[in-house]
Amino acid sequence: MSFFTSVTSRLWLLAFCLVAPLSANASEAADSGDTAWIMTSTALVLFMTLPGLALFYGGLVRVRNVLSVLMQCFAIACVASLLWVVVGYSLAFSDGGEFNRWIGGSSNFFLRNVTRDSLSGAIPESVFVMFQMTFAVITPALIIGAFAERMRFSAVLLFSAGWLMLVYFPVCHWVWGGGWLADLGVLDFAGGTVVHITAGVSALVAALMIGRRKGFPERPMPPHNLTMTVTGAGMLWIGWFGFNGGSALAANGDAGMAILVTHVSAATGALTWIVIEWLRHGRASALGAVTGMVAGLGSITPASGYVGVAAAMAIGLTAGVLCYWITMYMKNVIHVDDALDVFSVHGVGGIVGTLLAGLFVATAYGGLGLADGMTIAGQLKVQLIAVVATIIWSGVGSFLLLKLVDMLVTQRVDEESEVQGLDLTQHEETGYNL
Amino acid sequence: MSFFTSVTSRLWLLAFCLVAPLSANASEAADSGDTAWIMTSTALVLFMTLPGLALFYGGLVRVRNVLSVLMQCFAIACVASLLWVVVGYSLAFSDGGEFNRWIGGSSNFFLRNVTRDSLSGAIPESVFVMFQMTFAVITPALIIGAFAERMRFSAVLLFSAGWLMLVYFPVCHWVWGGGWLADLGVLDFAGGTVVHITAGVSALVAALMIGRRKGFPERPMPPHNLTMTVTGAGMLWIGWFGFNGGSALAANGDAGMAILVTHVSAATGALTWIVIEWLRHGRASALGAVTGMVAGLGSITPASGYVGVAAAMAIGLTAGVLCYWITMYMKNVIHVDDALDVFSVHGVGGIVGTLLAGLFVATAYGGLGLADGMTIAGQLKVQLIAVVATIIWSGVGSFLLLKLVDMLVTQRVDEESEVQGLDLTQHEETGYNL
Amino acid sequence: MSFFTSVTSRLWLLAFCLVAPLSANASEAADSGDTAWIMTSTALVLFMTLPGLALFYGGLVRVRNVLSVLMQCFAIACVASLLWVVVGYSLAFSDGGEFNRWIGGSSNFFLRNVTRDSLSGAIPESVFVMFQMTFAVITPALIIGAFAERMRFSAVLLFSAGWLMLVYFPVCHWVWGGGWLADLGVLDFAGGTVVHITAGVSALVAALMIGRRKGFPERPMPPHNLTMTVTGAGMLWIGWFGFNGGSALAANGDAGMAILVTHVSAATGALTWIVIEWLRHGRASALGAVTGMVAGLGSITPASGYVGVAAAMAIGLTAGVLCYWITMYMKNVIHVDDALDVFSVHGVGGIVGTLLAGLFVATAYGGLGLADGMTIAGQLKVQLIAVVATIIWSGVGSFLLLKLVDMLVTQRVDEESEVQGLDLTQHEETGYNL
Amino acid sequence: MKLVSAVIKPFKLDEVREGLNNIGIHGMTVTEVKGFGRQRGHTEIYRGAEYVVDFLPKIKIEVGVAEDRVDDVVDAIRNAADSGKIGDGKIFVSSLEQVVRIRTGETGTEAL
Amino acid sequence: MKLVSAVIKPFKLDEVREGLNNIGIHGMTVTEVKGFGRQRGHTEIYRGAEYVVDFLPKIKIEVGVAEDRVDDVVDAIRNAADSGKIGDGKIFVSSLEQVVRIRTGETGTEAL
Amino acid sequence: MKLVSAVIKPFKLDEVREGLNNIGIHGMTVTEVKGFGRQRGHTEIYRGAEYVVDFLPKIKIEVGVAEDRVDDVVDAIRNAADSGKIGDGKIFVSSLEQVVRIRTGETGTEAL
Ligand SMILES: Nc1ncnc2c1ncn2[C@@H]1O[C@H](COP(=O)(O)OP(=O)(O)O)[C@@H](O)[C@H]1O
Ligand SMILES: Nc1ncnc2c1ncn2[C@@H]1O[C@H](COP(=O)(O)OP(=O)(O)O)[C@@H](O)[C@H]1O
Ligand SMILES: Nc1ncnc2c1ncn2[C@@H]1O[C@H](COP(=O)(O)OP(=O)(O)O)[C@@H](O)[C@H]1O
Repeated sequence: MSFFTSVTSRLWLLAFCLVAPLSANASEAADSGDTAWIMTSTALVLFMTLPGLALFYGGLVRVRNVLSVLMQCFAIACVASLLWVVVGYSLAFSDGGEFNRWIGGSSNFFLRNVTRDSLSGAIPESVFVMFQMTFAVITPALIIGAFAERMRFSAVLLFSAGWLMLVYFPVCHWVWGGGWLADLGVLDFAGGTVVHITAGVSALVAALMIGRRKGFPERPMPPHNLTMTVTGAGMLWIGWFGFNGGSALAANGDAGMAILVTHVSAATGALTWIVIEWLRHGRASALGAVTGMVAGLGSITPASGYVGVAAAMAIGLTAGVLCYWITMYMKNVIHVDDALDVFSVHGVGGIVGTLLAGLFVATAYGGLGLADGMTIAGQLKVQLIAVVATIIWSGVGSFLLLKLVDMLVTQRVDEESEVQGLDLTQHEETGYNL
Repeated sequence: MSFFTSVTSRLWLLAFCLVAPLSANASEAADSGDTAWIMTSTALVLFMTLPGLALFYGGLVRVRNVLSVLMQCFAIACVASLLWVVVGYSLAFSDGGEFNRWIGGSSNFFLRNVTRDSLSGAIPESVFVMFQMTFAVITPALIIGAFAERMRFSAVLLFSAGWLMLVYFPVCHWVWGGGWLADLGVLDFAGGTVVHITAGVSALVAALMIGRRKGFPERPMPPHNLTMTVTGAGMLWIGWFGFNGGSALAANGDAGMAILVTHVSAATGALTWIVIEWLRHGRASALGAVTGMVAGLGSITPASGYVGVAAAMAIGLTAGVLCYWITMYMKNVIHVDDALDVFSVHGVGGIVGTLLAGLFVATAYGGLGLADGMTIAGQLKVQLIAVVATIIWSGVGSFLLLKLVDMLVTQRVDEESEVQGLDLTQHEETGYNL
Repeated sequence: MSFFTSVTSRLWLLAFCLVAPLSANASEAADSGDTAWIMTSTALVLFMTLPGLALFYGGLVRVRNVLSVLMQCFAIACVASLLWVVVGYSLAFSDGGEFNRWIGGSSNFFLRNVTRDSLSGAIPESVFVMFQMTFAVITPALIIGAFAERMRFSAVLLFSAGWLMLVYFPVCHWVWGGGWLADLGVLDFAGGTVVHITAGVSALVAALMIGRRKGFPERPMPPHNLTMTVTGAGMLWIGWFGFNGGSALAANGDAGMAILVTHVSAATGALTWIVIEWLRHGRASALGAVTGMVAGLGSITPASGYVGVAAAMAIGLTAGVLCYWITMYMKNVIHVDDALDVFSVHGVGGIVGTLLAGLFVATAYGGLGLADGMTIAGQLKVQLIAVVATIIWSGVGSFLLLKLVDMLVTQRVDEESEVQGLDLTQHEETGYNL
Repeated sequence: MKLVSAVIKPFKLDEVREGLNNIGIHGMTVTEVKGFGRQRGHTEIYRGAEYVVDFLPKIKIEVGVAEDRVDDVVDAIRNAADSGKIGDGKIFVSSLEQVVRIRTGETGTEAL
Repeated sequence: MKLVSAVIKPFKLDEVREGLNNIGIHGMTVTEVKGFGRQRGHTEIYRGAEYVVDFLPKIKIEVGVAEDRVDDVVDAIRNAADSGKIGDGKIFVSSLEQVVRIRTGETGTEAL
Repeated sequence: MKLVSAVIKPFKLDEVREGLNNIGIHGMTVTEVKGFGRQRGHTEIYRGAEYVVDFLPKIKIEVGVAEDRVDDVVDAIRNAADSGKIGDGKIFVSSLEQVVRIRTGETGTEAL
């Protein structure tokens, strides 16, 4: 299948899904296999957040903050879910009329048009809503790594809700909902821009605005439970099969290839990090391995539906090297306290992957093929525009939002609470009583 | 699809599944998509018990009893599985002849009629057997929360096996196997009566009969590992997609809607509990959030196939408020030591959800619609009958059974064993050697 | 369906999958339901290793080695995945020309022929590649239990990579890739020989060659975190649904029956171990229960597609008894320090199951039926040949490989590192900072 | 001043603390320790093999007290910690030369 | 020789260690303990019920020192551990009759 | 009576306990501690950055003994705990004024 037909069918599918609620009638039935796979993918992607990401992040903080991390992931999941149902799905995926380039409309607020029979392509629309919801859940949850161990719970919730409205729903619409980046023909299969760049850049802004943790960088702040982090990492890896494989919105060869390249990039990213540590320190750490894995996964995300196996290796390798290097630079040179390295891993990974997708999609590199009449240079330009636009929008949006949140509730806990830990001071609980 | 046709098709499906083993022939093939989804759902629901519920409960007890909880969940899973294969499936889902209103027959003991080719609706009967088995596994496992930290292992096993025979198989037959409650037209999509009320009420009876833990309520007994509990909570949430979504027995819009409302109710239940704690204590705890989530999930269970998104919010909200209030009342006012609040969360959630299903099924409330000729009041009456019957049967059954078990093996450990912990005294093991 | 048609269709399927990349054309489409199920199974089987097996094993070692176990599982997953893509899939599943009895060819190195459209039976070939990859991941990961707590990380990686080349890819080709054991008509549905015997026997050889841990058997080395082990056990159980159920390569009654008998054997194995401990020690331990479960699961693996429910009980029971007895014998009588009992559980389980598959496949025992013209005795002989050949090949191969690895990098850490623990000395990390 | 150090069974901690509170002692420091002694350890099962764990979890309580309160304190601990069973533990008394309250710099019995 | 034992707030450990290093004390042994005293415990929420946890995490530092360094050590600890808030902890000084360095067999102040 | 307190390397615990058993000492209390001293800590890697962890896990053993057994006990510990490497630890001896067995009320060397 040429790239053109694929993109066309994707656009048709999108178009279809936008009008489906109105036009669908009971005589057309969902494909049970596709539906089974997207429901499974939905479970897998939610599993990435609960408990995957929660454990991945939770293990990395000090013991007195572990529950705060779990709780933030959990509460964000709840808030994002309701927000998605009430307004988000409509803003992201419905027709925005004259503003459609920028944002969807209000016609599907409260999922007004989603019935048992409405379809979205070959799957029930309810399933499409749920699948996309899990992306809206994990994206703000990724950001909390930046301000871990020092942000007030109320501020986290306010910021996350506002961020979804201001950053996520619009960017999601631009890329997947028929907005201006979709019009330009941007390639973002499963969320290089929508998920990883938005989260990574916002994390960097948040880290800078909220300031360093007390004691950083003089005192090491070793992870309190790396077994928890590695457990979460395993869940993220498996869950990513749903993230990227589910983004095919069907159980077919596209989904299969997406999973295959996803897996290859993850393995390559992890081995890259292992090798770098081995060369530099004479030892390879488990945390390094799983960090490289996430870098590999984040980077392949936008490209996963378009590229071949060799490209996946190249992407995983590039991601491993760059994310390692930028993590070093951030933490040890310029001392930015993006506590759990959200920007260096997700932000950088998302940028790398989105750009490389524009290259490796070419059949010359084993990809699916460029759109009719598109050149590699042309596609790369589109990708670059998407990257830059997403960076600016996320950065500025997060900056303004954090200013507002700080005015409303004071975003940072006081010093004594930071010392005592967020678990006790924000949630009146203790992680372990062993 | 009107409610009537839905119920009819459900009944047909049931009827079909009862006779299928006899009539199915190889020329009719299972739908691969539906089959894929129900096998996935089976894995998801088993995952809810192992390790989901085991971790959820295990984290809540004191460190010296953590393995006893894991072991009880695990051993119950084994016993229930074999019992299901040997007699349970037959008693619940085969034709009971003249006693069919009360209990199924023995024709399918040892799954005698389940072949590679026999179908149950659009899925292989073996898959239907497995899917339903996972419900028979989790239901007795839910109950152990009531008598955690003080019941002898042998007594737990005896009770669980007896309970399946005496309470679960009959009630399952009444509601889903073509028994008298099915005849009345009760709505219980995925187990409000069959799972949550039976478990919750039996838990309450067990808590009262076995008595309070030594030290309760004077001394606080804080959870030993809330990270474990939150991990389990995430698994329960994801697993519930299989629980409720799988109960559609197909990969279609019904399953999709079931998952959507399930998710919304969970999120609403969690946020409700968070808000209540915030208002009352000025802090929201992670344990509170996940408890609210379980309340939301338990309540939507019977309604999940029938109601719309707004109803799901209403159900989650009601569940959050009521379960919170009743947990308070049980623990702090009347000092019933239902150790892990099985009744207050599952029992109450099941009752609330079963009743509200009768209301919100109405198209007026965005539901699937009442059965032909049925009024809301009529449906509510049927739901009430089901609730009351289930409460009485479970309560009395559990009472008698516990009397018997106590005579046979003494159900409670002696005081010194309770102090030393069940891990050492019942299993000769220690949870952690850090 | 008679056994003959089943085997034939399996062989056709195999044959088809071997030529598919060449002959498939876009007009034939994958079955979406089968594809959904095998992608799900892929996720489930990877989940068995990451984090399932990692946690199962990780909990059993002492606290100072926990990360080394997690890291080994993780790094092996990465190495095996890339090796599979680069050469493994081709060596196992492509046509080896004149050497085809022994090994596949190089035509599919780098998955050269795997396109978005190539099919493998009813599923996309990319999905078949991924599903089979997860088996190549878990098998070497199983082995690490033998030399846990004392092998250098570099040696583990070298050994695992070499082992895949020397043992796994050939044996996989013999049995599933159209090699000489397939020609003989061996029955190995999901990996009794390919996975469990190869891993178990190699583990035994490795344990003997690397020698006992310092302090064994004089000092007990109790598991540092049994909650972790039980968590991993739950994941293994659920994941095994994909392992055995996915091996049907379709979402149908075969898959359903495979899951059903898998589950029954697991439950029986666990209960068997529980009963034995109860009789011998007056107590049943959680570790015993999950060990019996793994024994039951390992044993049913080769038989899972062929046998009935009663046979599954027999297999689970036999496995439970034998594995218990041989674990005792190894650890307490001849003091072989196969640290996590890989041989006693997987090796013995795999042997038992492969042999019993030859018996219980007979319709007389409720099985699928023997191949046309095959007698029970004949089939048992084939099974025995497969068992013996696999034992010899794995044993000799592992022996030679370990000699080589030891020459290259010294496989065992020095005594002081062993005392300090592998986490610090191999990975410069600590599991917990609580 | 004296330092009274007691090794007791873990589940007696609450009672001992209450006992000390009752005689007006409100400060103490508690450590989780393992004890070896006459009390036999327990057995554990590990994949069917049984082994003996002979260190037992205990709690050590340290109380700095003025000379004239030592007997009261020892009695209070004994009364609360005694279960009549082997392994109930021991009380050790040693001399304290100086005590300083960090916050105020107070010394001696003032600081307790 | 004397044994200086100090119970301090956990987050003060690094500062105390630096303070001791600054006056030339490089050896010490640290234990995690729980303290009861005037400092009030915190509340925790458990499914909506609130309860008070009245043991607080503290760190105990033990330093064996020569007689003539005791005052320096006590001062160094005080200065570093003092946050001016209740619960800053206490320093206990007692007598040490002998110290042996296991590796060399050195005794007395040599062994410190 | 004396209290012999030894800080040793964790993996020497079993040998020390056996050493003490051999000279007839069967009671002791053990605490997990962290030691700072001349022994250098280890490095750990954290996302590529290396940092030094300078507190090391150690075990503290406390044995109350009659005056005349002190030297035996010190020797037994030394012999068992000595690995000849830096960080093997130290033994501290101090005076015990009283010992009480909680269960029986026995005091003095009777109570040990
Ligand atoms: N000589 C000793 N020095 C230090 N602690 C001791 C000594 N003997 C016993 N203990 C501590 O006292 C605890 C109880 O001692 P044990 O001999 O078991 O019983 P009892 O206190 O009834 O005599 C032991 O577990 C140990 O912690
Ligand atoms: N009498 C005592 N004996 C031993 N330790 C004590 C005593 N009193 C207090 N402590 C320890 O000192 C810590 C601080 O004491 P506290 O009374 O809370 O505040 P402050 O040190 O400001 O007087 C306590 O948590 C406890 O560990
Ligand atoms: N002055 C001291 N006071 C208390 N404990 C000490 C002191 N010096 C050392 N220690 C303890 O003894 C341990 C070993 O000391 P170190 O100087 O590392 O080696 P060595 O014992 O060989 O001299 C330390 O880790 C610490 O726990």
